[in-house]
Amino acid sequence: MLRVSADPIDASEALKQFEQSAKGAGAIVTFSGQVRPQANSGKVETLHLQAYSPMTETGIESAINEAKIRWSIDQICVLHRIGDMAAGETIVFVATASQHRRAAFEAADFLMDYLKTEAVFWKKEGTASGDQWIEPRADDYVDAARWAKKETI
Amino acid sequence: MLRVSADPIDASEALKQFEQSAKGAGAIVTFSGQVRPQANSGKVETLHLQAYSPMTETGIESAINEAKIRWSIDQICVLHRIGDMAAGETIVFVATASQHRRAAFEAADFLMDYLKTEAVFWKKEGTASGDQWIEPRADDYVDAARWAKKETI
Amino acid sequence: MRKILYFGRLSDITGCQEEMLDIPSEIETAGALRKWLDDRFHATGALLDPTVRIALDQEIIFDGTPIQSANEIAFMPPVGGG
Amino acid sequence: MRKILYFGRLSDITGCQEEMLDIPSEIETAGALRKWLDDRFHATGALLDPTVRIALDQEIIFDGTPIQSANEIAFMPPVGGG
Repeated sequence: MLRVSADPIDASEALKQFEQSAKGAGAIVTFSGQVRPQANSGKVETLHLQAYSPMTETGIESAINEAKIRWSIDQICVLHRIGDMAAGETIVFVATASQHRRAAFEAADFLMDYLKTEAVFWKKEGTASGDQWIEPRADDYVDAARWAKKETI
Repeated sequence: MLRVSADPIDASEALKQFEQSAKGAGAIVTFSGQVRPQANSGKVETLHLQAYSPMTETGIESAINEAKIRWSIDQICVLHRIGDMAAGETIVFVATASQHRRAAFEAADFLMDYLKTEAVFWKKEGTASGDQWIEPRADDYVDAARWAKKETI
Repeated sequence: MRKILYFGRLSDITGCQEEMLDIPSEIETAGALRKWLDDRFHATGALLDPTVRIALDQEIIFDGTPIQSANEIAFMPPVGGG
Repeated sequence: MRKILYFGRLSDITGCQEEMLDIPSEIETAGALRKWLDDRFHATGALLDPTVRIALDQEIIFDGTPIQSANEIAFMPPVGGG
């Protein structure tokens, strides 16, 4: 399941629904990311997330399919928010279900690295001292390189 | 936070509470494990989980502290069920919160390996053909060895 | 007329996130379009930065790719969500 | 009288999960207690298995450890939750 939307994400509710759809899987891993409250240039007032549909969705679908090829995964859910949001709000939720806990962990980890460095989004942080576009950090690229996958977009 | 109890675990509710206590962390990883519906000897009717309190709790607390030393972690929650439960019910819930997603992933992964191979629990699966005590699989010990930690119990 | 999109930090330079544009017929490749637009916006190289990728009709292409058949051309600085 | 606990699969052999026991004074170490109990339950080595660890008052010890001061002695086959 994939949803890219300006609607708020309720991670707890998303997990409840995912548990229903993943019944019998045995192991469920979730990741939720919140808008950080603090930027280098001060307190974050808003975060703006831009997508390029349907390229954004197509790319994430490819990553989901690749995760299903690489690991023995029963279910995957990716929710990603776009538009304007406030500090502390959930920007991304990923859930994976598998018979094997390592597969569930690795697939979730892989999907997050994809979302951070390859998914077609642009982020702008608004602080009291102005707006700033945020691009992936060197660390994010190092994390993503662990999977040594070909570029999918 | 640590709870070892015969009360059912609601992972969705646990995540909701954890999000409150981990406000501002940025990255939350959860693992939930359900009683598998199928054993080698047939359909699982019940799972019985035995603990040895307070040794069980003391050991898990040590693992939580070790995770906090190894990774930059804001909050950890471990819920583990004991007593009798049915297939599909949640047996364990682990949540980690950090500023950094890799730290949150690794700490949750580490805690699950601890719970699977070192935490003081014993498990008995009940199927139509009888009861069987379940001990960790070779895979579980291999997973746990990744952290190359000294025995904590 | 083609639809041109400027994502992320590029829209701060171009002053718009998208526009409909008549591209002169001598601008035949993605690379030539980069240069032409960079001049037009006085972007002093912002559109020439190799980390800025170009998509024709939602497909990433190289600078040598002909642009004649494209309806929608997007300029994409480094992406990243989450 | 000491409290003796048999966890996991061991309780299937001993028929109980715990019991209060008078341990003869000549049984001085954890290792000696293993042997004495294994005989007592006709456990044919189940209690001697090196994967079965012994805890004195909730602390894992070795076979050579004296048991005189312990109130509670637990026999623990391989552990694992989750």
